[in-house]
Amino acid sequence: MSATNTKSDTAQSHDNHGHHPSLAHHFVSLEQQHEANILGMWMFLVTEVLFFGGLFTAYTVYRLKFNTMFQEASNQLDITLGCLNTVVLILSSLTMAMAVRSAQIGKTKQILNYLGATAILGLMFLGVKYFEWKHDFEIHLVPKANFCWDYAKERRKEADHHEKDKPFVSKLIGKFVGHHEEHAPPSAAEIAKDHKNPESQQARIFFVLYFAMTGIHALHMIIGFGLIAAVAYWASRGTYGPEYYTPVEVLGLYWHFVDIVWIFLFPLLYLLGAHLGAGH
Amino acid sequence: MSAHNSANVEAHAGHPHHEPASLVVYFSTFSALMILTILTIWAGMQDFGALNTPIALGIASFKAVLVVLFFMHVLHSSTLTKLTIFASMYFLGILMVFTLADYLSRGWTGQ
Amino acid sequence: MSAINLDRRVVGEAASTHEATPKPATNYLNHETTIASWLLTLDHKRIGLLYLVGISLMFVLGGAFAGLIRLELMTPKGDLLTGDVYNKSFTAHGVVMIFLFLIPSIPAVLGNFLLPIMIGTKDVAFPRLNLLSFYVYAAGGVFLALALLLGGVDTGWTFYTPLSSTYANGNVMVAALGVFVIGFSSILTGLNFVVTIHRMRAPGMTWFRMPLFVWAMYATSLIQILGTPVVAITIALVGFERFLGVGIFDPRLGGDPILFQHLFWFYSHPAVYIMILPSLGVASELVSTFSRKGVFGYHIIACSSIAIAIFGFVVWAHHMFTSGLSQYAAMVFSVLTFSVAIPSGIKVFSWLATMYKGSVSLASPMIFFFGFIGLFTIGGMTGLFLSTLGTDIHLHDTYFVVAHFHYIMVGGAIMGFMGGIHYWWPKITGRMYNETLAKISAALIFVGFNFTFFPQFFLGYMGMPRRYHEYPEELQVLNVLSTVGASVLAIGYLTPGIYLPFSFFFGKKAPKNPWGATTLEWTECESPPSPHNFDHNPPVYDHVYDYSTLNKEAAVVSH
Amino acid sequence: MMVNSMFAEGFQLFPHQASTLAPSVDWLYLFIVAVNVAITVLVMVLLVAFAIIFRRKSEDDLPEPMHGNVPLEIFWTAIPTLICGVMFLWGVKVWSEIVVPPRDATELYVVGRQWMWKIQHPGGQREINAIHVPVGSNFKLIVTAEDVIHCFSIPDFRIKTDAVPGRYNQMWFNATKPGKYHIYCTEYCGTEHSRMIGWIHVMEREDYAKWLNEQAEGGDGLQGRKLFSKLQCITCHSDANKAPLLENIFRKDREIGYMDGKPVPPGTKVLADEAYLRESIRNPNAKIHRGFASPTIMPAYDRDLVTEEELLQVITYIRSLKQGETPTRTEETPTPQPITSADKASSNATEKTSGSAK
Ligand code: HEA
Ligand code: HEA
Ligand code: HEC
Ligand code: CUA
Ligand SMILES: [Cu+2]
Repeated sequence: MSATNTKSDTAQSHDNHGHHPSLAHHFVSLEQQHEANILGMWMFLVTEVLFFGGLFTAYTVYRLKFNTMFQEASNQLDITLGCLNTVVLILSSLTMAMAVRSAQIGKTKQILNYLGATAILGLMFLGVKYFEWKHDFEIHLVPKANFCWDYAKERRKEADHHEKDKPFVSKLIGKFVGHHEEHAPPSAAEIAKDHKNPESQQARIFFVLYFAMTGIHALHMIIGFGLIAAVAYWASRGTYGPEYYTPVEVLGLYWHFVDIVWIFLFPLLYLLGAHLGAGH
Repeated sequence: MSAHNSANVEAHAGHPHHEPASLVVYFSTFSALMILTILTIWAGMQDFGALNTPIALGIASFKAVLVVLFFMHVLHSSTLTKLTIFASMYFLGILMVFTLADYLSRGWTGQ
Repeated sequence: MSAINLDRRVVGEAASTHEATPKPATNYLNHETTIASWLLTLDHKRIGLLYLVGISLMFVLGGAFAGLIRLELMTPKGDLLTGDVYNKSFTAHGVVMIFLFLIPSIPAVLGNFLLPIMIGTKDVAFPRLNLLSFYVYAAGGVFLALALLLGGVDTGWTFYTPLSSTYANGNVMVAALGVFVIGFSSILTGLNFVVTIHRMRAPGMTWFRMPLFVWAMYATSLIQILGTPVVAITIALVGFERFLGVGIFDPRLGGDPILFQHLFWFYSHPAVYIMILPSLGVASELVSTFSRKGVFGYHIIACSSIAIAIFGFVVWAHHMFTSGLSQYAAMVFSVLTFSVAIPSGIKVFSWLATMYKGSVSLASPMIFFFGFIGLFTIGGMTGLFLSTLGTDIHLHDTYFVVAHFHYIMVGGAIMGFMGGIHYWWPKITGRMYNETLAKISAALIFVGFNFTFFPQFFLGYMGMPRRYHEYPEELQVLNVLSTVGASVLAIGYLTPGIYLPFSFFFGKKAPKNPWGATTLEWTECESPPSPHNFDHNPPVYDHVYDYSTLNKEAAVVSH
Repeated sequence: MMVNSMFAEGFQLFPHQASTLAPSVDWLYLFIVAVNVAITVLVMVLLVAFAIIFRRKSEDDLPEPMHGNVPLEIFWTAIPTLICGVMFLWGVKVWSEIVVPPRDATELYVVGRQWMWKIQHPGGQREINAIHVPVGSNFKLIVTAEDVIHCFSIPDFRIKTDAVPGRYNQMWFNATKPGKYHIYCTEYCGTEHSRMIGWIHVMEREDYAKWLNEQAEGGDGLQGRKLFSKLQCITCHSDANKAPLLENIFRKDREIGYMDGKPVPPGTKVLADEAYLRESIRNPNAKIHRGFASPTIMPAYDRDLVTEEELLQVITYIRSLKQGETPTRTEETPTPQPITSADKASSNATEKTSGSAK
């Protein structure tokens, strides 16, 4: 509604002023193109909100039904790592915002630097997630693969006990490099028995939702890397400047959205049971 | 129609997206987000009973609003963008509220 | 940006005063003719045609399954198909007709073709996304075809859990993937349209100067954007559950099957308005053109489309009245369901008022419009039995529901689509079809349709359940009637399948504005349009449907 | 109603009116039919009339534009709104008749499974795909399912409710005419969905009494009582120190101490209805009777230990358990061993695959 009309006076003659190389033929002006692209991204984010919204609704319903078990299940997650990831991701949002800003003021070199920083932070995030998931697998919290609630609870108690007096830093390092004491994995019979336990079933629903939500979130980040690479490529060829930086801004919107999803996932998944145990 | 253009001017006067936001804005937003993160973790560790979740979600929403307003520049965006965000929240709300309307009112009848 | 860009053609004369003189004009059909120029085209008009081919194939496929269903139901015993094959047939019928045919039908074909032209722009906002959306649709179609070839799916189009997630024996995963993928095609189309309407309107094209078809497409697109993601994630969860054997929806493992229904209908009820709103939009265009009179209550009709789209999101649990829904929620959803009927009624009455004191032509698109109004009214009004709590308990999941939705979807939506195709055919192809055959076909469809589905209201009230391949003998008479009707209906649909393609090659050349319509595609574009629609900014008048501005000589053909 | 007698036996266009609810539903239905016919006819007549009267007379016709007419528009918004309001309210009225069973209704349990209906009478008579009831008494059906969602429907009574695994839905009827009427499963439930049908036999009172007698043996109380021993409930529930006695608890408020593992304030009560009993057995930890520990020592009886049907029998038994009737532990009652469902896990797996292989 806006772009078309403000430009209407010049529209008739736009052919005369030579096209900006980035202006597609069906747009009247860069302005219109910019507005369209930004709106397009926002519309896409609307669909994303509802896409995650389905998951959040499922989460809410089960949370209401199985409140206690959800808290206990949540207490199995590692708040330190969750927090670390929150910080990393917010930082990456900052660098992304800076990348957009660099484009707006036409500093190509800086765009590349900030995009690079964003990508590295994003990779760090996924790296931490990798260690978390690996740990979940080791203590038998992955539905289908090996879920065994009793076993996981035991391991958790043990770990709390062992690590009680260690300083924070060595605890943190231990999360990545510390190797696990060997435990006899639960037998098939134990797992089968565990699956009959209503509590285990409820905790498992939590973990299904946990993996679905964080998994889909991670998938969004991976897609984000692809987009960053593409934008970085164009940036390196000097495509962007104060005149035209739409793709950088669109990418920024996407990345910030992914950040926002995590801002909600963190308390809903990690902090839900934090008050129960002084673990981790 | 005589008034045909006035309806369309809509929040477009100052080409806002051409002016990059100042660094101060970005860094204060970032600091606020960090502080809120610490706050939410601290709050998570306490047991406020029924208030646990509202507090956690309240802080998260506040953080999200900061990101939306400053990192995503919505503070200076068109009304349409704001409307779009509002719409997404509104329909997400419908999904949740009407679904829960069923779940929460199920036990009401005695028999 | 594209190959199209290269052969921009300079036209000196203003098209609005220019007659359709015979000159070897380049148009979007003939300016490039290689296969690649079709398969990789970024032109919204060509993409619309790609969709037309796609959905026509799907209609025949879905229709073939309908044939199987009706043949089986000729006799009370399951003598033609086994229960399993029957179940797979109606599932395939429902899934193909809904996801592969009706949802993309008008938006992706007519919407794609007309929306940019109607608002006076050269293309949709994201042409590449538009092409992508077509291929995503095709990919979804391939998955569903695969699911059929591997032995079919037996969940019903509603995929209710825990049947679909645990017990069904078909290829649910593949089909779910297909539905998931098609969802994204629908989202991309909707997104493209919303941005196009917001950002690409020609100078002077204010919101209330847009044709009503564009309004309808806007409302439709909103639903596509807001609803489809929810069904996508829901179907994905069913996939997870089936694949992992975890209890998201299976009560045995602690899950809740009713939650699935909530999430599914949150999309699938609004989705029925994705199917009907475009037809309502077409109807507004038809009634105006063929009454040569502006649509009565233009603003209200425009807003009622949006109202239907929004109200449509708060009624979904009317599909769940017998599921053990909370009784309070049931009352809320019932009363909200009625709220959709009001704007629908306003449209019907406004169309009638448009004809009043108009100059009503009986050209074939208008005949389809008459059929549309009749069947849509019956279909919509029978929805009222279902939204009334006291009667829905008895009618739920009986043939009454089957009759209700076929009246709206086949009688309403497809009649509207047929009307639209006949109306814009000259613009799309540059050829005229055979009027008489078209009228015969409309009549056959109308009669066959009523024979097929009217008896089903009685069957439903008698209690005949849906999705039964065997039924008590006393219900046979009505079922035979229905099958006979379906054969007539099939002939009715086959007829245009012959004369339309025929006219494409051999039909008489169409003038620029054969019906004397006022929207831009008729007044400013040749038939068929040039690759870039306009070579100048099209003039926009105060009232879209202002027939006094129409160059009278342009109205060459009328009936 | 007269409509019924208009048609000979065999070919029908209207279902029998065989319950007290049927006339209410039919009147509402006929009202909506009348409204719909009136409006549809109006629309059609105007359509045809306008098409003829205002048909294009010459190619130069240019009708006067007409942009709206406020009173008219208000009229056709207000009238349908009014009509809808009436339909809604009347609908709610009829519906509340359907969903609120009278207090004195006899309760029947209905369990759906792929692909049959299993019915239990309070006296213990059990039927498959058939129900026998006397004419003129109130019956309440408590409906659930073992596997997927089914839907129990008797069109001639105008009643229907889904059978959802994991929940109890209910409905009621009072049959008014002797005869036999269709029972259908109306929720699509897999391959044999259309064969998940049966008959409800409405009998004169004397015939019904005779039928009851013939069927009497093997009553539910008995079955439930046997299960009570077999499942070792009795080992704990005969000793008030170990577990609450289950005498006279049905439909009483039970004070609970824990809910979902969390202590609840004193005085918190829940109604011990079927759903509560069911939950207490399937997932005992959900609500703990005040004075007992959480987590409870009572094992969770899942589907492999107690089928839905057996569960209903046990519940019937508990309902009938009067003061002082708890059987004492006898020697036949084995000392409880830790109940493991682990060894049943394999049987569960096979059941599942066989369920889907059918
Ligand atoms: C295009 C598709 C479409 C459309 C537009 C509609 C429109 C409506 N539908 Fe329908 N419906 C379906 C497709 C559609 N439906 C399908 C596919 C199912 C079954 C799904 C399944 O289970 O497989 C279904 C099922 C269905 C149910 C669930 C039945 C059950 O399973 O128990 C209900 C219940 O309320 C319902 C109601 C309505 C209503 C009130 C409208 C309204 O929008 C209708 C509004 C229109 C009018 C009312 C007519 C015009 C108005 C006038 C002429 C004015 C006069 C009016 C008044 C006096 C009010 N529909
Ligand atoms: C747009 C949607 C759409 C369309 C167009 C149709 C069209 C038709 N439908 Fe369908 N139908 C559904 C959507 C649709 N249906 C849905 C969603 C269901 C529910 C599924 C479920 O329960 O999961 C359903 C269910 C359904 C049933 C109920 C099955 C059951 O519950 O057991 C029946 C039964 O009569 C039926 C019949 C028909 C008929 C006769 C047509 C006719 O109008 C079709 C006419 C068209 C043709 C026949 C094609 C053209 C002709 C040819 C290509 C020649 C070849 C033809 C033959 C071999 C006969 N449909
Ligand atoms: C190992 C001991 C044990 C066994 C075996 C046992 N229960 Fe229990 N049951 C308990 C205890 C302890 C409680 C009280 C805690 C609670 O409310 O869950 C209880 C509570 C109940 C309650 C809730 C009663 C109330 O006061 O609200 C019901 C109903 C019940 N049991 C039924 C059964 C049935 C039926 C069986 C056999 C199929 C059974 N129990 C087997 C120990 C047992
Ligand atoms: Cu059981 Cu259908
Ligand atoms: Cu609906």
